[in-house]
Amino acid sequence: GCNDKAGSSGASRDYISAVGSSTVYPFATTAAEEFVRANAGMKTPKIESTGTGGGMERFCQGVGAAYPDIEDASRRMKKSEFDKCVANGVKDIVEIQVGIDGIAVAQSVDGTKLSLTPQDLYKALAANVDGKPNTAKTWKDVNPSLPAIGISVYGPPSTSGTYDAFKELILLKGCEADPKMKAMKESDKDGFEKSCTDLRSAPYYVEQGENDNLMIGKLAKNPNSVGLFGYSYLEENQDKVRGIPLNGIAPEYAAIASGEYPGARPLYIYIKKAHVGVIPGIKEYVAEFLKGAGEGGYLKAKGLILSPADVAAKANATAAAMTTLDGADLK
Amino acid sequence: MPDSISPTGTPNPKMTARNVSVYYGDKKAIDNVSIDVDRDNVTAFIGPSGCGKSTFLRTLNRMNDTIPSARVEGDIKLDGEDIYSSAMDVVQLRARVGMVFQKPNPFPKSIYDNVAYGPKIHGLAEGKVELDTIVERSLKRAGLWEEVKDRLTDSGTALSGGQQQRLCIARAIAVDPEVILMDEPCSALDPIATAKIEELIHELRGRYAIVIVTHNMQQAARVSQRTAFFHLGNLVEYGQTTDIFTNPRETRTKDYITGRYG
Amino acid sequence: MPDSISPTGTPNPKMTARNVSVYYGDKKAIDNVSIDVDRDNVTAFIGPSGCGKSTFLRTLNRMNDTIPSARVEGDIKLDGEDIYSSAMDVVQLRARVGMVFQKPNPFPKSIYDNVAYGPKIHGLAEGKVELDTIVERSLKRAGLWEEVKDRLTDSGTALSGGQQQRLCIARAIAVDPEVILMDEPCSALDPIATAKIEELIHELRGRYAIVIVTHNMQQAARVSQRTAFFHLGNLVEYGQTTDIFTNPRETRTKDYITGRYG
Amino acid sequence: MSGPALLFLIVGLGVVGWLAGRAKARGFSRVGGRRALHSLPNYHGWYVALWAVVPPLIFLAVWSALSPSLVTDAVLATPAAASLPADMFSRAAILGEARSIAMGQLDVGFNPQAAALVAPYRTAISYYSSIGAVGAALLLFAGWAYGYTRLKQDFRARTRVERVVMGTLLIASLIAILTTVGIVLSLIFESIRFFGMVSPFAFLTGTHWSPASGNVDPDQFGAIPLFWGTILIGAIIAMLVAIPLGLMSAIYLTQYAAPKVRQWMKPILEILAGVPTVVYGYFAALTVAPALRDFAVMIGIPNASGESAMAAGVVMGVMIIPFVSSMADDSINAVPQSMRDGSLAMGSTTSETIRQVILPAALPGVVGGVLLAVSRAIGETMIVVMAAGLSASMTANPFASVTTVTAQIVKLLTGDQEFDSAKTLAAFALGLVLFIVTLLLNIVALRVVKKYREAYE
Amino acid sequence: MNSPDALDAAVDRTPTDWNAPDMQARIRRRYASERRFKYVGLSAVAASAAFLAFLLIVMIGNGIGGFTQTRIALPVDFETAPISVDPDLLRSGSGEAALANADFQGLVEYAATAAYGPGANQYFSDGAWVLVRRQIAANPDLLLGKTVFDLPAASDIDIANKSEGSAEAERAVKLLDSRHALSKSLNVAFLTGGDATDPALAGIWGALKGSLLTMLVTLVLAFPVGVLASLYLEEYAARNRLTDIIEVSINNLAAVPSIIFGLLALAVFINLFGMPTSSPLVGGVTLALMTMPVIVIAGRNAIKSVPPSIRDAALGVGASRVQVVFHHVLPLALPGILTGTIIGMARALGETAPLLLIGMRAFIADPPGGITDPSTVLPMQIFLWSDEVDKGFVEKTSAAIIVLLVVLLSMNAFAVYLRNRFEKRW
Ligand SMILES: Nc1ncnc2c1ncn2[C@@H]1O[C@H](COP(=O)(O)OP(=O)(O)OP(=O)(O)O)[C@@H](O)[C@H]1O
Ligand SMILES: Nc1ncnc2c1ncn2[C@@H]1O[C@H](COP(=O)(O)OP(=O)(O)OP(=O)(O)O)[C@@H](O)[C@H]1O
Ligand SMILES: [Mg+2]
Ligand SMILES: [Mg+2]
Ligand SMILES: O=P([O-])([O-])[O-]
Repeated sequence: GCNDKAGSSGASRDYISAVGSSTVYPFATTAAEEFVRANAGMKTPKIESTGTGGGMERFCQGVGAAYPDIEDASRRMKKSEFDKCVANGVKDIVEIQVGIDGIAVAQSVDGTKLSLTPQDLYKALAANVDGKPNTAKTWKDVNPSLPAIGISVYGPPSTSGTYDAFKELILLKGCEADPKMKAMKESDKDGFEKSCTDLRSAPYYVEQGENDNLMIGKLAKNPNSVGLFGYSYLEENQDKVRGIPLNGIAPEYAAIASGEYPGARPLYIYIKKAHVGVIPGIKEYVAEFLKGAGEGGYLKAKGLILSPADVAAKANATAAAMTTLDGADLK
Repeated sequence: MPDSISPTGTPNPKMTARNVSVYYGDKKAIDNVSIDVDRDNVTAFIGPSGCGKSTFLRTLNRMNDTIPSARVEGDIKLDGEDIYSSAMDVVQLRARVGMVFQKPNPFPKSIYDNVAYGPKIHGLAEGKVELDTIVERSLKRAGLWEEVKDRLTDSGTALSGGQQQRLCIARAIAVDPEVILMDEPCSALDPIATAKIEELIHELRGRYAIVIVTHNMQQAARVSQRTAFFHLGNLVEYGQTTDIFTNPRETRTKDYITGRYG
Repeated sequence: MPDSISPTGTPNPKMTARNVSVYYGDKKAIDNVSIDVDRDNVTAFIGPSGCGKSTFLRTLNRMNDTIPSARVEGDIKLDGEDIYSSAMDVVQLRARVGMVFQKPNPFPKSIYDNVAYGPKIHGLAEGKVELDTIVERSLKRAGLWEEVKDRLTDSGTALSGGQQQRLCIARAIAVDPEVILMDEPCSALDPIATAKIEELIHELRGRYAIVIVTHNMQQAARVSQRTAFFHLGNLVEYGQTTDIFTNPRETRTKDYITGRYG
Repeated sequence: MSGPALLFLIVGLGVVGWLAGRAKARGFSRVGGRRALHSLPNYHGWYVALWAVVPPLIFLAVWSALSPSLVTDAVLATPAAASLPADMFSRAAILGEARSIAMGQLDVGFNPQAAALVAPYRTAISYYSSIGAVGAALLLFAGWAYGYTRLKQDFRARTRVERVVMGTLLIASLIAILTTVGIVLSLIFESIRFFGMVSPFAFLTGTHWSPASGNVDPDQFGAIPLFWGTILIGAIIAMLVAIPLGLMSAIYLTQYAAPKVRQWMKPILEILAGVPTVVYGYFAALTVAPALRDFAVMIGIPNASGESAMAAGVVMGVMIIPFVSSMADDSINAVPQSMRDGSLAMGSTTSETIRQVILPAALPGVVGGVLLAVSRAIGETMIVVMAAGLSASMTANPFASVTTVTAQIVKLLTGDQEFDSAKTLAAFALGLVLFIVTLLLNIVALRVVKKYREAYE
Repeated sequence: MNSPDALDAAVDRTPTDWNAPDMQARIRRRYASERRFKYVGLSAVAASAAFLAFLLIVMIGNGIGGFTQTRIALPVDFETAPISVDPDLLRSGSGEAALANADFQGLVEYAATAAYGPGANQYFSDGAWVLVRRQIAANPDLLLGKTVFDLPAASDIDIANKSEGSAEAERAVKLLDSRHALSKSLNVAFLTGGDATDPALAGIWGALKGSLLTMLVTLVLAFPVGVLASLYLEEYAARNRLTDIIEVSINNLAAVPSIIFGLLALAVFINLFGMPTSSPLVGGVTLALMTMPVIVIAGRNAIKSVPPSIRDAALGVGASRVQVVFHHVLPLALPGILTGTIIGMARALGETAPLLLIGMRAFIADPPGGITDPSTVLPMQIFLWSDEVDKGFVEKTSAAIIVLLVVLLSMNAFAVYLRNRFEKRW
């Protein structure tokens, strides 16, 4: 039977396995190290940076030693993902928000200063605007108040959570500003999403690999390009790139923490409750996560932003009680 | 026609071949050859290049088995035992019917190990002492002992060509064979080394039945007592060496030994 | 001793070699040879294998330059010009002193291109028409025209061995050389093809100075007017072919041509 | 009895069998004289040893696959197991842990419940392992006895033993076929599932590639941009670098260089082929790409990207240089010296000889080599993953970013490993295309090269 | 044959005048082109060699610093420090818990501030406090007085100390330098540690060990199978369909892109057989499948080069075919087989792509204890580090590349040595 599959092959794992967001990855790995330092005898968790979506799929594949215990996510779990989890027997999932990430829109410090709105970005990058192929070549074509610099945006690949966040937080917002599209949203939601998020290809929108460092280097060398990446990379490379204000608000720590900056998103971890108490160390690891994400923790050092106090308190409570997620809350 | 040649002339043959044909794939290389190999004499196979001497020689210890396309028909007996019967073990057959090749081919091992190899795999020696005895005796019989006794651990390939060939003969002798087949053993050697080998063949005669293939008619005349002349896969004539060279019955033989062709 | 041989006997030599020695690394392959190559006659080089015939032949058009270890000492002149002097251009020298090799070596190109190759690289033809003329004339002189005129675009390697060798001769002729060197040009050919080449040499005589290396003494006797006998890197004897074959001065020559060794 | 001890015992008894067989055979030879024995005593020994050792080992292999589930069933049947949680995963984990403690692999359990199950586990394990041990022992002695009794004076032990050796060799060779079959089946199997969702036609001819998780939209799976990127990088840019440099290096080293130079330069150039691709990828991304981008900007090329086809292609080309040059080297060397002599004797210069005689003659070999190089280049992964980018665009601008089949396979499969999503399966379909293309290239290339070799043999 | 004389009347021309000016000009042109061609060839060789040199120089330039580590002296006065651990407790054996509860992080922060001013905590590597704890565990007497700990610097300080860093870091270095607190030493942690998020603490031993274990699995599987298969194909196989299929399979496997092996491993070993992901076991099996054809091909060439006369000789004294092979052919072919094996192993050691697909692209900090533990390998570690945000990893990546190249080049050099040493011409 299925019980001896894990039992007989001795497949009970003695280390934690976490998958998911590349944004949370640096924090998760540091937490893993601290967890080992604080808990003698524990093995270091194995952490794979698979992207939120990819991680979700693996996380939801089932309960058992062969499946990950923890999913790091740079967005909230989707209803569809939750349903898939449930269908595969992963019924009890604990959701904890660990912090906030900002999607930085940035350019080289040497470039002509830009200030954009989500609408500008949408108009510059959408494959079709107003049902016609996008012909804008320079930012000025998009918005006469902007300089006549060629549009060239480096962004994350369509599979990453950063891209998802960019889509949700910026593109769709910008798209909605168009009344026609807004109308479409009401009538044909799928069509709306598709036409809003169908992006132009290179040279306008250039999909980048996972290596955001390269993107920074590229921006530094090409002052006229615009880059989209995690806030941490912006902070790490202040000497080379600067944030571009969105709606007049620059991607700075305070603005992101307060939710004022449009490109901010919460970060979560999801825990398979069935694994707690079976795989050694999950509780302690989660505790370490929250410790690191707390006041004075190293979350900040990783370029991420602390959750507001109320959210943090809720997270601590959830972790302590291992309260499970109600699928109805999800979209 | 081959039937018209008496294969015998030897009262007590060591080996007998009857109606032997050999094919390489579809090509017939030996056609219906019958011949007896005498116990106490040296038999020479002569004939122009490609006439099948080597092919026939190799049927006598089943070395042709290693060529996938080769196929042998007819009867070959060693002391009355059919060597192609399933009861005959080819490994033992080759121990009993040794072979020396055209190009000296010592193993890239020490001189001692070259000679000891055969006795070892056949389990002919009970221990080191006995093995030493066999090695020494074989090298002595091959006339090489005096030259190598102080350097038995040297590589066999470090010897001169003639010494190598004698080493190969010693190696063949070491397994105590009954027949020794030699395929142009001197053709890669200089005249002095050749003379040594011929002398050696002379000494070995009587102890082993010897068959030698040669291109060199003078050599055949010098070392053998019986000669078989092959042509285009046929055995043309077989008899006393003196008869063949002085008084051949067939014109083809005559033409060959007088140098008309070949 | 080599000095005792008169290199001359030809009033108006095309090429003259004086005290030529050739080394391969430290090994001396040609020792102090002096010889004249006659303008209107065929000169044959004979001698046992390894005596240096090819080596010496290749010094005459500096093909030895391509062997890194080879080194030539002494004087060789072509129409009085020192071919090893720095003023002599090796590329032009080889156009003037053509060469035909033992194994036919047509280029893997069409018959036409094989012959046109030399004229093209040397710029001997002004245009297609002139090139056609040269190709046709060369093939005619080499006695190959009739056989190949309908298939000039076929590959040169598709011809028979004898035809290939004649193609190589045509190729050499096409650059309008003054001397043609042939290194055992018939040794890879059957008797019929050989006869054709010999006939061809006969016809080319007088138009080109020809030097031919051969193993076959009958051939030397048939095609050449002068013969040089080499032995162990030395020029043993040089003179009229008839004299060498009927009345050799040196015993070594005599032994060789009567087949005592070689 | 523990596994290692059992193995030790089996091997030990095998050795005893070997000694016994040999001794028995020696006895024959004393009776019948030396030649009486068909095979050396050693072979008799091996015969017995094989009979003694092989059957129990096979039995144990099978038994060790079967017995754990028997053990678990036995444990579950004990009263101690009644208190196990119903949830399968915890059950399994607790059982597994109890098992590990029982087998001495673990000192203390993480799950307290495991402790109660240790004793039942011990009992069950020892019960079933005794069955295994007894079974193995029976087989061992039976085989031993069978082998031993068969030894006779004229018994052909060597033939038997050698048959086993030959069987082993054959099995080893069959692994190559198994691997190939494994590759082909796994690719085809998953690809069929993919083509159930996306039509092969849309996949092979579509020009839009942006697979996303979730619902399947066949329009997202047009692989043409990937094929184009692969060709641009592997078959065009890399070859533009590798063919001239490789060919000219081979020509220089074989035709001009002094032997000493050749002797040193050849291995040095071969180092280029030995550098791991991840190093090339890093070098391309870190050093070459930015430099090329600067250059492109300097000469005014639009859309120059830091992850350019050019960077990946150039570095890949460099990696392939030794490959092309050694293939060219082989082909040039296979052109007979007489051909070269013939040309030189006509009064042509070395370069004329090379260009007009040697290269045309060597061409089939060189072409074959280039085809092999192309197949290497289009299958190369790390360089493109790190330096070529992921934008599936059909640009002909070498300074823009393109993506390749291999880069997309990696992209699609790292992370999302759930096996029924079209995204994952698409990777296998891409793999299948890649496999078929490289296979065809190789077959054609090898055939060309072989034909060419035969021409000069 | 036509009479040449008749021919001449029609078409003969004047003999070529080789000294005519246009001929001489032509010759000069031809020689010029000859020189050009030669220089093109030379430049091709030079360009290839230059690229290699450039690559090596860049890697060494970037990476050599990775083998050293900037350390900062941190004086701690335990009399005043905000930490209370009883040294007697430590000696008593129940120290573990005492240490675990003590706030060493706070201690380091306090001491750093005390010594170098506020914010000086940032100068030290994130894991520095762990080292303090370890030292105290080893020698509880340290708690009794003043001690100076020599702790690894944070990576930006490290960079600033070795070359050019950020303005802030340069200021810090100046300050520390003026206090003679900086030192540089061999980075032992790099050579003995596993992966870490802090470049100052990250090491390659975990990856190297993973590589060694993976190679072990590869060797154990690929070598015997490869050798046996090559023996079978070269010495025994009759020419038939089966042999043909085996041959074709092997030749094709040697040319299949490595990523395909990753797909196979994912589909078969992981999904079908449920072997543990990220483990040297799966990695080794996958690479073994790739290496085996290389060994078979090298093995067959080596076996082929053993002259047939040796086989004849052995057969002639009555050796069986198995004896011929195992007594004569195999020993003579072994150096060639080994050479091929080393080259194949070197290739496997540098391989990354197939391992990406079997979960080796992960943060794995503990060096693997066995072949089923999660593990990464050297090239994968390079790939992972090349992707890291922290600039300190640039140096580490190149340093890891140096380590990998050193291992690979020595393997290749050994193979070349073997080949030259045992190359036999019979
Ligand atoms: N392995 C083989 N496969 C096919 N044909 C073969 C093989 N060995 C020999 N032959 C052919 O069989 C015929 C007899 O060859 P064999 O070697 O027996 O001649 P031979 O008399 O020994 O010649 P030589 O004096 O040159 O050694 C020849 O036509 C030869 O081409
Ligand atoms: N490239 C070379 N390097 C070293 N030694 C050589 C070379 N070519 C020839 N020799 C040696 O120079 C000597 C003369 O050789 P050469 O080829 O001129 O003889 P040959 O008279 O043409 O012989 P054959 O009739 O066999 O063609 C021989 O001893 C030969 O071994
Ligand atoms: Mg023969
Ligand atoms: Mg010659
Ligand atoms: O890796 P992501 O955070 O972009 O999902």
